[in-house]
Amino acid sequence: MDFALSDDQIAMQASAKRVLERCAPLEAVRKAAARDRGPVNAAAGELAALGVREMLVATDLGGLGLGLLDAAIVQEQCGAAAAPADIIAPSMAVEGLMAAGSRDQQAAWLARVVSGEVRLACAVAERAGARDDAGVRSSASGLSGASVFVLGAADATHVMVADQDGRVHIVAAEGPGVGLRALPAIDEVRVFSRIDLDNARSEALVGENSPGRGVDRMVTVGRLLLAADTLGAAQTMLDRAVAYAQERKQFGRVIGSFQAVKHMCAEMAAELEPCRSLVWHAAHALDEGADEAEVMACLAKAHLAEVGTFIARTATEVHGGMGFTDLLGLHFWFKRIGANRQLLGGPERVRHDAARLQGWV
Amino acid sequence: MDFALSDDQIAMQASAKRVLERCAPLEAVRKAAARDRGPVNAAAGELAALGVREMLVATDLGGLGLGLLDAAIVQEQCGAAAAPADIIAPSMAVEGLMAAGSRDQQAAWLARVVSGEVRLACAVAERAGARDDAGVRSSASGLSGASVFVLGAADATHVMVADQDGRVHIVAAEGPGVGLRALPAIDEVRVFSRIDLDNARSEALVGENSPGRGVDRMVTVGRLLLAADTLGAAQTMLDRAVAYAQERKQFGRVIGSFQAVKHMCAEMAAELEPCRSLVWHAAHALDEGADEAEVMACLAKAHLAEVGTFIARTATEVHGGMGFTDLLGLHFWFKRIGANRQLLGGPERVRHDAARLQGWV
Amino acid sequence: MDLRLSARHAAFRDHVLAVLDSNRDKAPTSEHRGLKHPRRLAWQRLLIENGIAARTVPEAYGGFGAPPDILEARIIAEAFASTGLPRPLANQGISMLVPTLLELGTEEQKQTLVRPTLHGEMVWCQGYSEPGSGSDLASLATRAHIDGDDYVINGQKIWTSTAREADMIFCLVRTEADAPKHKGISYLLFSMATPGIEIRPLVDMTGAANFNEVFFTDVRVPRRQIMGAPGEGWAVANATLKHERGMLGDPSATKARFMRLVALMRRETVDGMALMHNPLLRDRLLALQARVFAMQANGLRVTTRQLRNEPAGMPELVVKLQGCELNHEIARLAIDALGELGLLYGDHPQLRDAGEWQQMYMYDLGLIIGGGTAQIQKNIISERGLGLPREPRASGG
Amino acid sequence: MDLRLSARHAAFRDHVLAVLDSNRDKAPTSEHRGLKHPRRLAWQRLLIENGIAARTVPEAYGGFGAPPDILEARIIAEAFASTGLPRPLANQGISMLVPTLLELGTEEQKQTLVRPTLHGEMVWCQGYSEPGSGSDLASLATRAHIDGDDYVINGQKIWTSTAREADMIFCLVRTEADAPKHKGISYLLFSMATPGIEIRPLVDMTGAANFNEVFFTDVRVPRRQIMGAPGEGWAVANATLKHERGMLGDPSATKARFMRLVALMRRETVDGMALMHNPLLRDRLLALQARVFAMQANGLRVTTRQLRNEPAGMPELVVKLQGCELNHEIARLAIDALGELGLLYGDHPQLRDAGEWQQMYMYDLGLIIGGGTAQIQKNIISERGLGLPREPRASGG
Repeated sequence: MDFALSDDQIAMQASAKRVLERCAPLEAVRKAAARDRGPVNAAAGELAALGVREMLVATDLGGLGLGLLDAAIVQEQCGAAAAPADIIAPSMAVEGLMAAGSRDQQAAWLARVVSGEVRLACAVAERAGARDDAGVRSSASGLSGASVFVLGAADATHVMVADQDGRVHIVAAEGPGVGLRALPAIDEVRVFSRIDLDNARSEALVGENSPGRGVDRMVTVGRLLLAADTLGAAQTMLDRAVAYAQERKQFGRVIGSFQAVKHMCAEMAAELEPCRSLVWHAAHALDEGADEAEVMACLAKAHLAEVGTFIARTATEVHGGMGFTDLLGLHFWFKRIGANRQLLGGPERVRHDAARLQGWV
Repeated sequence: MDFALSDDQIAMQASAKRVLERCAPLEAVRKAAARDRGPVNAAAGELAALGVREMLVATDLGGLGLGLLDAAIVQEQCGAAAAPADIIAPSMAVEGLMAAGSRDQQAAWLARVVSGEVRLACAVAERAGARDDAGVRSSASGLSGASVFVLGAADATHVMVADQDGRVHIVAAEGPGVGLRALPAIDEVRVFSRIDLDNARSEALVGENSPGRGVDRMVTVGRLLLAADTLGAAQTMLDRAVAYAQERKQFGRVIGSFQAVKHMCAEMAAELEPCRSLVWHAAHALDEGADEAEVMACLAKAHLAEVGTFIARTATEVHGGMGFTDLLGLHFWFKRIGANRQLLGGPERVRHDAARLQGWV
Repeated sequence: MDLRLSARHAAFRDHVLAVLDSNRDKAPTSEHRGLKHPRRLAWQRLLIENGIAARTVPEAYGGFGAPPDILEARIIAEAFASTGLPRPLANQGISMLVPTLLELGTEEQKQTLVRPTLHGEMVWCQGYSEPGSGSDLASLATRAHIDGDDYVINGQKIWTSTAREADMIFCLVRTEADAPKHKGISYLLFSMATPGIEIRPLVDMTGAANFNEVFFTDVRVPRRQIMGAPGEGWAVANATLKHERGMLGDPSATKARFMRLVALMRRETVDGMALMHNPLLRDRLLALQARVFAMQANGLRVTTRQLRNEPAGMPELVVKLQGCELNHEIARLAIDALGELGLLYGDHPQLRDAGEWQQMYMYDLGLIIGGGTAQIQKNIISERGLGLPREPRASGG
Repeated sequence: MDLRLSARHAAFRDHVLAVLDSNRDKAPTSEHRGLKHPRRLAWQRLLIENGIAARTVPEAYGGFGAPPDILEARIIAEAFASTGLPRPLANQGISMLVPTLLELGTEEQKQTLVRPTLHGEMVWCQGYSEPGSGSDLASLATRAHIDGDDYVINGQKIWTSTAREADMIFCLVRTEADAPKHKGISYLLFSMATPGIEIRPLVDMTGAANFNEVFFTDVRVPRRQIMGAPGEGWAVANATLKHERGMLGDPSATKARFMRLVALMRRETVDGMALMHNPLLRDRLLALQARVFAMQANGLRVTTRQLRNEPAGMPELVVKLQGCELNHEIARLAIDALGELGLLYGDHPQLRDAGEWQQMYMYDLGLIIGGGTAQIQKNIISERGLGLPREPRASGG
């Protein structure tokens, strides 16, 4: 029995942290928010050098054969840095291909993913609730419709799109009948997009699993990694609040000596610490195919959304007015946590899915 | 524009407070909890002397023609004292008769209510959700079924029972086919009962309003007065917490000088103070027949349940271990607030009713 | 208890509504940008002339000259809420400085400053907070020494809204370095065009610069441009802050915001179902509605006590804490109801309500936390409202 | 990460389960009342003999004598959770005093006290808290002066559970009146039959007397019945309190409680609909399930760190605060789910789950607030876990 990261995982965690500190310090985050692609490309390159592209791909397909716990560790560091980079969409895509693709499709696409020739975005948001009649229909003439809040589309060559029946298709990002546009978003560091399809040609994944299995796996993996991202972001906000409280003086004392401030910090730590174990456990359970794995991933997403919201506000509050300004950049983490809360389903929706998985609906 | 109690209402409030301090001090509350009927009868007698029996009855029927705001003021004092007495069921009964009775029925029953000859209990809990197939059916041979958590049955001569269609009937408490038994309850100071009916003879209220109007009025009035009761009980708990914090020393200081304790007290006060205005406003709106009156009564009930729960816990917490013991008797208020929360519908149920009234369901 | 208006007040309400209705076409809109757009100034003038703005300021100083009447003020506020027309100017100069000037200013100050301020021709900003003094305002460090007939000011202010648009500033400076913290502060009034003033916009989390930093380097201000006596500025500042409290936590604004949320939840759908039919979101909505009702009723209670010249006590003490939090909670539910669409910010066809929910969610947080406000409010409630002891060692705030 | 057991530990688990299964008929039930019912003592003896209780206490002192192994301890706890059989005795004597005795007691004390305590023949109560010293334990006022070979004790203790059933007490007394608060305290062990001890049951909000007050009037205790040196009792007490922390917040007990709540909500109906189909209650249930999973995983992390002899750090510091609160929240949802039926208390056909939810809802509150525990826990987390400064002027706890 050993509930801890392996030495390899600790090394991976440290590498990711070091790399992101180097290529995504606060100034780089600011630049990315101002739509400078420089830091974005730098961070993507550095992460690729760590092996994130091949991480989840099975060894017999040219990958590293690592698991979602490894991915979660890296993603947590992205959140901690509020980095203009993440591995959410690529991880969803690989897992989606493994769940829904035929053997041939897996071999063909994953080889190109590993080489970097193909970069996959994911258009599955409607699986967690469709707004404004969004949704994609598949017909003999191709895919039509729209999907909003596509993840990972900024530099994607292809998009994995779920249709209304849950079948997953791959379309070329710049193919005919495909319109992919970035959305103006409150979290300016990452890119969210909308895809409009008009009889777009696509390749449907035709593996043996029932349709729906692929998109559900993608959503589950996405939720897990969003939870990991929030975990990292919330930890940074807590750490910064504690550091600020130890330094800022009011009424002749550091504010961290006031009981009200101390207890705010203690409440944040008490809420956040078990979340780390929860995310790890959910990731490990998915890797092992454990019974409660999907339930745990949903609950990790929902719980981190709640704890993250609490910490985003409380850590800002500890910073007083400074937390509200752009000067300290604290708002990048605040907004990231807020965005993670809503992506792939708000907490109520995700809890509902967890209830459904247990037959409680 | 004058949002304040009238001089008469202030006098009534003071009288109720004085009377209850005299006849329902903590020792009397303890005795009542031990099923001593002495303090119960004393409190009932004192309240009757204040005119609570005739308070809500129209002047042309021999009453005082006062309103629910007056009733709420008195009920708030009952809650403040955790008194073994209340005017919830009698007030529901009078309002139910006015809403659902024919003129003749109103005249006949209310005269006997005013004289004290008739004391009415209310069996309407199933209107806010029935457990264990409780419910009463009306047929040619009489009323049959059961109703749980009957209010005001301890010394009642008759019970107003709502059947499953919402029609209100009056049965004699000791008539044939009527079984009325007190329930063992966590709030031992007041009496809650179960009524079992087996072809019991009854008089149906046959006023002009549609069936359902009477029971709905009864539930609304009951909810308002439960909110008023919680208001009073929560205010007492807050007052006692503040007094304790000013007196109890730890680490060489009164605990009320610790910021954590000060802020707990401030949060209680900040939550509770607007509740007083809410209860007054809801009562006044019901008296005036204002558009939003029923909605407001529901929301007062639900909101006081939430604020009351928060204060019951927080005030106990300020008292430390002492709050947990029987020594200070604080638990009588704690349990009263807890009971009020559930009676005639928990907060979620009551908010759902408020949504329905606004066409939002 | 009687929530109806007297005949006199009902007549006043009708008057206000009639004036507003008949001048609807003169109201400025979002097209008329700039604090001093002629149309805005004309609207303010029209409101003053009809006794709907600056109502209780004496005519001699540019106001309407009516006796104070809390209920009239309330009727005016509700008339704007119900018609949706633009409210009278209510900047810091009008709401905070003018009442203080009328109370403590010299006759010359009143003669020269009040009228243009009321009419929107003279815009003020407030120089109170400093980077080192948030909750602990009295620890301010901007200094002014006397040189001939002038004060010479050096230091820095922060959280100065409208600094870039302002003509004038009312400003706290330390004039007596050796005096105890609350003594030795003076209250100066001077032009923002004075040499030596530098303004740096302070971008906040909303992406806009709602505030500024203001730097003073050897800024010379004539000694007579002081309000109150030298060294007595703390008392003057407290007089203005008393007027600030009234500006936050208006329950009719909260009610209006709540109704916009109701509209949003009836309109917006997920998977074709209106959000109002999502039981979880609806339950949260109703829980907030209870709070909205409670704060409205609490407001009626505060007004009644003011009408009766009674101390407002606890009902007033809780308004800011509870009102700001409630506003924020309403925005928070809207953000959750919008879901992913709540992440949009900026020009997009799917952006709802012009992004106001996102804006309010962040801006209100600034109001709650600015200078530790929620913490300070809890201290005030526990000390003034409940009589608990002051924090040992704490001073000021 | 590997959540499987090693072959050795899997074998141990099988052994434990086999012992329990084959002795199922010997387990005491609720019919066997009284702490010293022969059946209870026999069960405890059986568990010790098979290495399932007192496992790491040396054989010389009445234990099983195995080397310490965190995982074995965990396997044992889970075996009892899964079989539902009565756990080994875990009173304050066994869980807190025995480890302290083994660490700090004299050989004579170990020889005479450990074995009967482990076997349930000698029951202890704890004399720490006093009416005047709740969170501030070190301010205790019960005094003992030396008279010949004896200490003579006068004073009062409170929150003493099992005082009425106890044979012995471990008790903090002030033996040096003039020493600083944390000095001058001594740790005495003596019989509850000593003349001059009076016990008053302390009824609490649950209606039962789960605790007692204990009064000492000229209670004479031989001077050798001390643990540690005179005046060094504070350090001894801290050693025992360290062992107490492990007793609260067991995640497998929380999980079991949660599963009972799930069963309740699937079974119970309102208007014929199962509570599990009420979206509002179900959402609250799922939110709690996330916390249950989180605390379980956190527990695995704590155990792993213990196995590796690493400092447990923050994961351990948060267990008591979060665990107690979570238990209480589970009971609170159950109470809301029960609705009016949750008001029943005592013998009635409609009472659910023998009233355990009502009981737990109140009792857990006592655990959370007893002696300001939640506040103290937050102080500990902020100071030891986050390195924030101690409260100025505060001392002790």
